[in-house]
Amino acid sequence: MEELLKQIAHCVEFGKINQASPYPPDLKGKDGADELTKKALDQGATAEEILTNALIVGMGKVGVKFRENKVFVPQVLMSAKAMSAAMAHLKPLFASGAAKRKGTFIIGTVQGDLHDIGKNLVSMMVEGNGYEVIDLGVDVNADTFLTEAEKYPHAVIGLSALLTTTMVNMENIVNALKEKNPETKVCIGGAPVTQDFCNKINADLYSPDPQGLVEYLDKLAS
Amino acid sequence: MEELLKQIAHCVEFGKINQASPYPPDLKGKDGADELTKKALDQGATAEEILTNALIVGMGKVGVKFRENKVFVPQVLMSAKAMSAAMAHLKPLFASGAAKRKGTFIIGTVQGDLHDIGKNLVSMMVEGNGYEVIDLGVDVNADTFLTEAEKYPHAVIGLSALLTTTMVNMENIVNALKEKNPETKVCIGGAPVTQDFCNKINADLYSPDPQGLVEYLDKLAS
Amino acid sequence: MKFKKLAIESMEDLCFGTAPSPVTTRRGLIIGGGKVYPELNFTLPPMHINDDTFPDIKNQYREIVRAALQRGLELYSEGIVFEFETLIEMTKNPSYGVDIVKVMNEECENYFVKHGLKSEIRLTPNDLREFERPPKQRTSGYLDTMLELFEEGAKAGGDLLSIESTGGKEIFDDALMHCNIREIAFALNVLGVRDMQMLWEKIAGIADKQGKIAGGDTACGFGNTAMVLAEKKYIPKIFAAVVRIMTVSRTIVAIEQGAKGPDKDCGYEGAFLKAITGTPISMEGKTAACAHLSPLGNIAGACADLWSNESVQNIKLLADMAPTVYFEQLTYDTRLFNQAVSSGKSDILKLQKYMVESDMYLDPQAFILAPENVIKISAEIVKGSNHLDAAIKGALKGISLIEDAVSEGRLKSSEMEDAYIPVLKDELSSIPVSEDEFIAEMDSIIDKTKYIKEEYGL
Amino acid sequence: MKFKKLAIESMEDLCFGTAPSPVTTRRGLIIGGGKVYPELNFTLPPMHINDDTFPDIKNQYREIVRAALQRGLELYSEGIVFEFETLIEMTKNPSYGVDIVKVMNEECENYFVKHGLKSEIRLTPNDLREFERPPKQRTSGYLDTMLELFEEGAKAGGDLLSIESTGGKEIFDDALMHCNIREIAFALNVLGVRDMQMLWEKIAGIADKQGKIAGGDTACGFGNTAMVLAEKKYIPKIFAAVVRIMTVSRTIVAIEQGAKGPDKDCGYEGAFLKAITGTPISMEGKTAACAHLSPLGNIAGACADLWSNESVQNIKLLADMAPTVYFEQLTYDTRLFNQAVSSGKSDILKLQKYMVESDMYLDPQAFILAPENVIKISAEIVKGSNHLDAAIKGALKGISLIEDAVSEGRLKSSEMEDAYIPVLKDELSSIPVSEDEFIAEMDSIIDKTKYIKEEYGL
Ligand code: B12
Ligand code: B12
Repeated sequence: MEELLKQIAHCVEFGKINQASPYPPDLKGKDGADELTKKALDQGATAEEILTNALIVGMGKVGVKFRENKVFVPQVLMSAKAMSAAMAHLKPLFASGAAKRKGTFIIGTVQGDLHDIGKNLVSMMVEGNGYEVIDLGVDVNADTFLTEAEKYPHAVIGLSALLTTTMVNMENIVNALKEKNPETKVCIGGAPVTQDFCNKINADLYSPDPQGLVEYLDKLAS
Repeated sequence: MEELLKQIAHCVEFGKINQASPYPPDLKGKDGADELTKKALDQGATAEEILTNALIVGMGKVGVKFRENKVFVPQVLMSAKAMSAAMAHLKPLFASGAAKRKGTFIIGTVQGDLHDIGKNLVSMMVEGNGYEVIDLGVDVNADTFLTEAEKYPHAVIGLSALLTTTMVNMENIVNALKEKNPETKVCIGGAPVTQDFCNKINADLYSPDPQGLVEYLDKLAS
Repeated sequence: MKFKKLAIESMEDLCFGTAPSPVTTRRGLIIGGGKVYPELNFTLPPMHINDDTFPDIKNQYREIVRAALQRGLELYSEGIVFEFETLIEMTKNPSYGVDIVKVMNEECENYFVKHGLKSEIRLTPNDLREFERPPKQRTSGYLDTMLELFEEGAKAGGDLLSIESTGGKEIFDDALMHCNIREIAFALNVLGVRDMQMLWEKIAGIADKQGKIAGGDTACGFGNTAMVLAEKKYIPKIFAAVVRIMTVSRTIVAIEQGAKGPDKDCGYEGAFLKAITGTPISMEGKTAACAHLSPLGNIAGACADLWSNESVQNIKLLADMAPTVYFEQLTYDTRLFNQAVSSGKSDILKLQKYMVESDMYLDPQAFILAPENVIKISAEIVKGSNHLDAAIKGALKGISLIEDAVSEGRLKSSEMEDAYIPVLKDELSSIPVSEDEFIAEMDSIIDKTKYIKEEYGL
Repeated sequence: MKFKKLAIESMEDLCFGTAPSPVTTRRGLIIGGGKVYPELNFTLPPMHINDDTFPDIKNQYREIVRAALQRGLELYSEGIVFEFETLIEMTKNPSYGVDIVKVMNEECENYFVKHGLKSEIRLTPNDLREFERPPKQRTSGYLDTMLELFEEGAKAGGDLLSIESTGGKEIFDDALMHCNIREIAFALNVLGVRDMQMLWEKIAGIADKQGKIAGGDTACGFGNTAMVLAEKKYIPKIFAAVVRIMTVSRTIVAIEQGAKGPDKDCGYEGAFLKAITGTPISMEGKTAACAHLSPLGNIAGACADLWSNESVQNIKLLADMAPTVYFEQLTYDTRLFNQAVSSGKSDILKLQKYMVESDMYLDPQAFILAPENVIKISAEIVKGSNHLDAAIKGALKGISLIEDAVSEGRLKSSEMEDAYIPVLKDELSSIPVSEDEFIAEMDSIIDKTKYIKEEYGL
């Protein structure tokens, strides 16, 4: 089993989605994350085991390479796809409650703002680290965040903004969320955002990059 | 009398301090602000009259020329000196209560800050507009402002700061002054200061230049 | 492609300050007529935009413009362009945008009448259509709102009309993150081109009707997004360089539809447009570092007619408000340009050489902007049978120039980067030259929920 | 005056990048050895400095330096100087200052070891003595505190030691507002000189003991105060130009006492110091507009060896933190300088010519900085029998050059400005050449409560 999990991790790390994927060349024609995950489940691995000991491991490795500028985003996206292929098999188990994710993360770009490249990267990284991610898209107002936060009372919320005129909307959203549930943790990011601003609007975390966010989520989860 | 006051105003406008002053050449050897003011008093003019209808008029004219970049600061300083020479005769009358100034203005550069060129210009302009100015110098802490404010309960306070690390001291000072006497008006200025910052620390006025301050003081006084 | 040959055929004629078809503005600035002028751009500090804050906002725009004009006077400025790029609320409520143009124009007029200082306003409404996903490029009500702002803003004093149109972005963004050059070609050179054909006909029409100048477009959201991601090392620089080249046959559509220039800053395809069409252009380099870092600081100026800072917030620096500070920096940059201009052609080429050679071998994105390469690549672009073909021809030429320079050790690169050269070549070469064929192919691949074919007349 | 003749005698040899006596730093930067390097300066955003905030402050300094080094790496930087000019609290509590030097040095060392990127720290404690009025230049306890920071900061990694000393400022400020050139001569060329003789002997001693480099001083508080006031139209520009010249024989004392350069930025007397002494210098121009506007944007670079931004707060701009943005701008400026350097002497002179001629005829403060004028004025300065005489000779030469240029219509001026020419000439000519005589004269004039003679050894 250990060997199998290692193989899955390898597939995720190198973006080998399934048998049909041409990359990486040395795995051509072989099973990918898709097939191997099914096999692991069949052989009795639990969803948590696969998630923690294979998928997150693989994503972690590619994440490190990305941080060290040894791969570009497209490679990370391939890894994310391979992970998704695997997750497709695990999701029913998580949904039924038979297995548990590390936590839930709700993210969106705030009202008036359409920039989503950064937000999408954050989603991907958080998902790759074993969290369920609910991406509300762009131009998201306080109400939508509130509704989603009610659905997932333990979820951490992430707000992204790239405009100086929309970052100020973060304040309302944080207030609304905290008023409803003072325990809700709200993380903020995007190019114009600063630690100062985070303090000012009483958000719980500012991070200039996804890594800082993941560390924070892991701390909360543990 | 009107003629005499006009002459005094002229002396102030052109910086003719006294008989001995060489400038302006066309008044060489003639009486200056000093002598003429004495004469006016002797002829029965009141201190208020001289202040309002001669000194402030003269300073006003040079002030306008300065604002329009038609004279440099040294000329304004000469005018201020001429005014001071005249004031020397009026001061005893104001001090005894026999006559009244437009108001009192207390100014200082805040704690930790030694920049005083801007502050000095402000003092001079305010004084030239008929106010008593108490200049506390540089590196002035909240206690000193408090003590002086107690001595002159109706005085308006001015704070100057040129450093981003000392402008933050304005907040304490404003708080201390307002706590003691919520009616105290506090004006702030200096290169790094902004309207935003003024709003944030609850000061009453920000002005980028002495003119704005004088307008404000005049409004308060009227 | 309307343009079949180059307006500037030799690199010696592709210079800053002079364009074959200069543009004369209402107050008499001649852009591309010999001198380089600063184009100052600015935006609000973090704040809300609503009726309560609007008086303050108007005042901020007035003060920014006034302070720059005042400083311009002190520095003996010979001309200034102010770009007013609207923020969303100012387009959604065109009356906001129009009011701001008015106060800006009042200041410009005041300094013109009193002091003879010439300045002009470039009005750039933002493209609201991307607020709907999938966007309705032709049927959206937003389109009318944008056009209203163009029309009323022009009347209010916006003399140069521009936009950063976003047709195809709904496909482009994802494609960029995946480095999928095929989908990028579809987004830029099929969808983007078609969208611009529709949009710029209207903008040029408004300009004509109002007696104003249709400036130009820029693929900022495409080319500069690629550059910003490459600077973050998210995608290869070589890839970003290729995307830049592919923006040319998209942005050129504005000119095909009647735009006269100056082409807008915020992208770097301007250099190619100038070579191909002869219109003057606005460029931004080191003095736009306030808005984004780049590998193009000096070389970007090689053939600029306006020199811009892209955008800076209205916040206080130690010396003064940031827009005034950046205006001063731009002014000194343009003084240097114009000093060389007044010394004659060989001096223009000298200064240009320093600017070009100091950057060109350090990054492929800079390399393709060297006048000699701009000319070579442009010459391929104009051979294209259609906009798509033009983009591919240009891109392949760019790649081959980069490849040669890398292999000869002239151009800095890395293994990670170089790996993309053969991949890009293969991918690009396999794109059908026939637009119809390509459209059919992509139709079967691209997720239909992401875009609406009909909105591009497909 | 120790220097009796010029180290650089012809204007062709007064160029950027090269100084007759280059300075080699610990990590191998050769300043004045052919290339121009950026000198990045920065300060804190509005905030308190105390034990509570200090961890954050230290972190800000670390991040500023790290981000610049990282960007330097990406831009293939060949060398960087960081100036750490302390804020008051960091000098009053030298341990703050020393801790900051340490974190900065850690980052420099890290990038040097890992990537070979050479950088160095210029440590500039602020002159605390002005906190007491009248200041006790020699007997103040503050002096020991400053020297402690020099010594411990040098040990911690501050390799270039500098200061903006303020001897004589207690007289100067008022004199400047009154345009009293007589008192200014006393403040700068008697008091300032004497103070620097005392102070720089100590600083050079510390540098020697610690194996560090005594950099140099600058009369920022004098010359730049005059320039800032002239920009505000508070005093005549011609007056500010004359003050600038008079700072030369003051600031040169650092070198007489053993400083080796690079002379500090924040003043523009460096150009003259380079001509006279041959030491490399740091200058600042358009890319220091963040710190102050100026009429010297391009010309300031004519003979720079380091190119500085004077100071910018650590606040966020759209692209990145302001110090990173300004680092990028400086880097592109220096790339341009160095591109000309690598093309040879005639190209250096070409680029210099554009820089010089684009500014020199628009403002007398720029005019005196043109290399030909720097040489002419410096040649007069070295004829001075003492520092006072040198200042007057230089100033008179400067005025006569300005007068000629104005009367020939080459240099922009105004009646209001020109009126000061004869006044200044008369006043300066009437100052006694004998220092003793002048001291005696001023002794009877200057308000004794304002300064303490003994603190200047008088
Ligand atoms: C790409 C881009 C666009 C694209 C957006 C495409 C898209 N789908 O996102 C397009 C062209 C559509 C666009 C449009 C506009 N843009 Co734009 N755009 C940019 C650009 C060039 C790059 C942004 C980017 O993607 N960066 C790369 C990503 C990966 O970085 P990032 O977003 O910062 O995200 C990282 C971190 O911040 C963090 N992060 C992000 N979110 C979160 C959230 C959390 C919780 C955490 C922890 C971390 C985190 O992690 C990410 C990964 O490292 C910037 C320039 C710049 N210097 O940034 C301008 C910029 C942001 N845009 C600007 C402007 C003005 C606009 C427009 C208003 C232009 C106009 N007038 O039309 C419109 C507005 C549209 C709208 N309503 O939002 C200005 C903003 C100025 C201002 N006042 O604030 C900028 C700065 C350009 C400039 N220099 O002037 N833009
Ligand atoms: C002159 C000067 C000095 C002189 C001061 C002489 C003096 N007696 O004032 C000297 C050399 C001593 C000096 C020292 C220092 N300085 Co200093 N200095 C300047 C400089 C060049 C000009 C300031 C000035 O006089 N301006 C002219 C006057 C007329 O303008 P103003 O002060 O703004 O005043 C006008 C308005 O603001 C307004 N106003 C002013 N006060 C008030 C008050 C009220 C109530 C109102 C309504 C209006 C108002 O009206 C005035 C007239 O129009 C500036 C550069 C700049 N760009 O401003 C740096 C500057 C302010 N100094 C700076 C620094 C860092 C310092 C030092 C810390 C340097 C050092 N490390 O040693 C020390 C600190 C000393 C101290 N503790 O204060 C930095 C500040 C950076 C920061 N972090 O904030 C600056 C910005 C220089 C720079 N670009 O880096 N400095």
